[in-house]
Amino acid sequence: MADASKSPQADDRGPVTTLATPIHLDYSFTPGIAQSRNLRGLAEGKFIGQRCSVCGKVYVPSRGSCPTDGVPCTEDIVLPNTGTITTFCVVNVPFAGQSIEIPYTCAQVLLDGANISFMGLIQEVLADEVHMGQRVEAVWVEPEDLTPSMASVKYFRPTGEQDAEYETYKDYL
Amino acid sequence: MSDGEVLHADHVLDYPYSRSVGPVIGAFLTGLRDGKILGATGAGGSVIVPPTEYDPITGDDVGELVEVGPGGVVETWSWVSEPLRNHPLDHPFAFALIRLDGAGTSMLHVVDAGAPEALSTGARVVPRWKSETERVGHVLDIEAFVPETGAA
Amino acid sequence: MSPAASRRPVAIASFAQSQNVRRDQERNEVEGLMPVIAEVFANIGITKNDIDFICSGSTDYLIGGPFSFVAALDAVGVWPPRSESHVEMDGAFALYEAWVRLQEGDIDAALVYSFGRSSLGDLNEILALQLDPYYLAPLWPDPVSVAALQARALIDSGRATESDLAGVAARNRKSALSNPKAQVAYDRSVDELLSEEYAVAPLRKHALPPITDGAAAIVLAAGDKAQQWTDHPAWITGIDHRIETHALGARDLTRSPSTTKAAEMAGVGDGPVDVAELHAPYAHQELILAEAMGLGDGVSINPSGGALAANPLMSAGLIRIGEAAARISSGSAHRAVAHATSGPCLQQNLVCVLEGE
Amino acid sequence: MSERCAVIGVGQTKHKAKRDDISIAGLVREAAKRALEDAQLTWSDIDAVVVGKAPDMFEGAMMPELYLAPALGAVGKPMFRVHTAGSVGGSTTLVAAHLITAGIHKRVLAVAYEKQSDSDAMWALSVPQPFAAPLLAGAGGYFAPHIRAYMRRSGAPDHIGCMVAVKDRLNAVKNPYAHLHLPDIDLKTVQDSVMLWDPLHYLEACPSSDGAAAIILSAEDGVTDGAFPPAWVHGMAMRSEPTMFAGRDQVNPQAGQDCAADVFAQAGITNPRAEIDMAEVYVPFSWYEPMWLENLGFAEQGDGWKLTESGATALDGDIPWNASGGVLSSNPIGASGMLRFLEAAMQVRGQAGEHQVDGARRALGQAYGGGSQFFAMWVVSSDKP
Repeated sequence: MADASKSPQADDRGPVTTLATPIHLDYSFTPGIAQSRNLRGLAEGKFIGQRCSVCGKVYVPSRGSCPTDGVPCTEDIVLPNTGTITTFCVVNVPFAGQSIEIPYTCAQVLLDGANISFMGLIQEVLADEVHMGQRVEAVWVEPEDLTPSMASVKYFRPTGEQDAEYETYKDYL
Repeated sequence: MSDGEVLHADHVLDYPYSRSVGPVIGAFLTGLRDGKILGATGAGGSVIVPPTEYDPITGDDVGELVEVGPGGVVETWSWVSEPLRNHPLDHPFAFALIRLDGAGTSMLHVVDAGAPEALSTGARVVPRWKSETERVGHVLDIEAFVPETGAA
Repeated sequence: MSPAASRRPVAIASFAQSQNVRRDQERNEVEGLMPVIAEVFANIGITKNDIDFICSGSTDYLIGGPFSFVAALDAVGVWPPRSESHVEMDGAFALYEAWVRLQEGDIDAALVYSFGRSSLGDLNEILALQLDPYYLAPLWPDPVSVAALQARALIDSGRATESDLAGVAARNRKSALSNPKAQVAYDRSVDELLSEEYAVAPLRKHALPPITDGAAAIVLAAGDKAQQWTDHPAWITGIDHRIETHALGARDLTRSPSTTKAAEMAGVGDGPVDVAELHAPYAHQELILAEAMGLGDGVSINPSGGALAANPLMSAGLIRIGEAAARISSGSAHRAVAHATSGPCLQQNLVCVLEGE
Repeated sequence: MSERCAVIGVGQTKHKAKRDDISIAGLVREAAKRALEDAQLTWSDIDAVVVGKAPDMFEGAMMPELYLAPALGAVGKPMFRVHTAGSVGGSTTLVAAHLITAGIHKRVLAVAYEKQSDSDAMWALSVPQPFAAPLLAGAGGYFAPHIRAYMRRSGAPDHIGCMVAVKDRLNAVKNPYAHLHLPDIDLKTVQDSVMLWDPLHYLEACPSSDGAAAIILSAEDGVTDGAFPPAWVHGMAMRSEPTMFAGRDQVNPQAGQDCAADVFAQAGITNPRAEIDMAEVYVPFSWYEPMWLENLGFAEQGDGWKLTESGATALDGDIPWNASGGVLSSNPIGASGMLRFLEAAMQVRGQAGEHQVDGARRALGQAYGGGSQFFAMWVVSSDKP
């Protein structure tokens, strides 16, 4: 065994303090049966929701089950392009993966006939004019650009309709 | 996008993790960069290689670092005839637990022995270092261990 | 005296598992779990409303995304809110947490489930990430190569031969012929198996587990509730788990002292064992485990075919408990041992003793 | 049937954006060894170890409790790993405590940690998956709309969130382990800081920290004569609800209300504001203080912000919240929940030093996670139950 006097002397690069361990893993991914139906709808420029056979609520998308009843949502429902902003925030922070120039508005949009809201980008309106209860509609990308992804929805924009009453969406906050 | 009802896609999980290593692992990696192998004195004076901040059995803090090896004995090994894409060597090799001279524990590394017939439990091996300029403070600063008779 | 003697009686009241398959192409985690959970309730005619506590086991690295257990909870429908927990471990450990929770007497029933599709990524790379991130993972040791280190050490010790490994594989796969959920089942001779090429020497292909997609669920019930829900409860008379050091080079890989300790704490030796379901993904590990628990020749080991017949990661341990319980419930065994493992070379081990009335 | 359970030792690291001086094992050992020292115990006095952390992708180490077993003196013992999203530090503590109350073990070490600087928290929390909606808003963007919903519902004025941010950061100055030390912060500094996710300013959001926490739990016959008296556990509860479902109230989640009702019932508390001396509550964004004041029953619906505004939750108020500086001042995600439980215990043990609440005898620790869907809570007291 070597003696302690042979302990390492830091060379001119200094002692090692970090270790790079890149990790790259490849997976195959499937969103599953129910969500695939929703995604295929997006590729055709329409919102497909799914109704729970127990509680009757409409999910868009269904992730495979009704989350409160634990059963598959088997009945597909085509939902309209229009909905209501339930709540929103203005994004002013840059972060990895961001594709839009800041600042911009993100809102929870409750499509007419759906029982769950989802997050959408709001455009064609000044950020400080976006408000809760505002009526909006989806603007889709050009037909040749449609894909099975929410990226097919370019953004939502105000319809100019009268605001929805707070009572009609307060249970979706 | 597939033709069937259910969609499939490739998914990649990729990140360039950068780990701070602390004093003990740092000293070991610095040692490798300098071409030497260090162990830590654990409970009862046994030398732990590679060294951790703690004794691998009792969890107690380790004592001073001492140099071990560079040669050692293969305690057990597995023969990889078809290396996978991330494996350290691109031709058939062995993963082996190697007890370095002076160490109380054995260390996992690879042995570049050519063929399984050239390796056996109890065989003596020595490190084949990367060149000094290629060494960065990484377990693969030792490119592989090789049978002692085959060492230059 | 068994340390388990003073425990509240808790039984496995129901068990369900998915078909074990090489690849479940269609369903996501929720869709794979829903029928299993529906079945585990239907077996005994209960609903989610009869459940007081829920615990699941899974790992994010199988799907390659964080929080996979969050979405999976949608398969249960936890509304109104429930007392619920999750372990990043095999479902057998989730069962342990639920068993502990049932000891206090304030609640009577728990749902335990686990899930994961091993087919989505490359297990050879994923499982390398279970190893020391500074010294081991950067070498990307695949799980087969790591297990082969242990196999050679066992063979070198003179306590097993390559033929013994083939014998384990032949018996498990033959038993699997009578397990309708099994993925790999066949009737082949030891000689035939020994003619296979090495996968990673000294392990041949037959000594390796298959890659399996699957899910499993168990309902635990305490005391009267177990009696009320099933005529054939499988009572947990002892359960314990222990871990060893992670440093492979500081262990005797041919022994499993953590299994021995867990078995002792669970009271394995307190009576005759009819059946043992051992979570031994690699053939040689069954030999190490049986020796560590002191299981004699009279014990029927892995009548289900074990992890060599189907190895859905994160569920394979829980399934051992379910399979052992099924033997008790069917009356084919009076006293059974189930085992689950985690980590490289049997680093962590859980032992559960089950008895009939 | 339940055994009594006490906290007999606590330890935490200095929390920092980047603990670049230490390995993962070194980080957890720093906290665990401090807890052992506090309890005047050694590794061999511990019967089992429970580890909690948030997603393994933060550090790129799968099921790292396997690697950490020897670092935490767990060889030959039961070792357990919990993961319940952001509430994990709290649920880890509860899983460990149940090993005591169920009579399984005498002394259990619970450890939680995150070493986020090995990767990037934003990335690890939202690894992009195929077919997923484009990443629109980032972490705060998930919560900011719910904050706006709270403001609409309660009529709270805009400055309440900024008040919480100032209060918690000034408390943190008194806590040597806190990540952020901002002694000069005031309302104006917060209001002038960048509006990240309107209505949320930069200084109203939590930092990203490296850190670890450790708690030693003991049965009555394992209580040691440490420097501080034990903190006795009087109640513990967990509740979960689905992430998204029709009609879900994300401002005042049912799971949080149910969890609080359960834990207070166990502790015999009917009026938490009057009967609890202080609370450590998971507030990663300032507005979650008034929201949780209502959710936990410290204020009537719509009145939480009035408590904050009145100064009741300040260190010298009648119900101090987050005397340690809270998640707004230190956020090693996997450990953040345990820190709430740990700080509550420190207060009733009288060991909180400069941020000690005078005469604290009964305290609440709360953690939540996911999309406000997982809750874990405990009530600890200097009195034996």
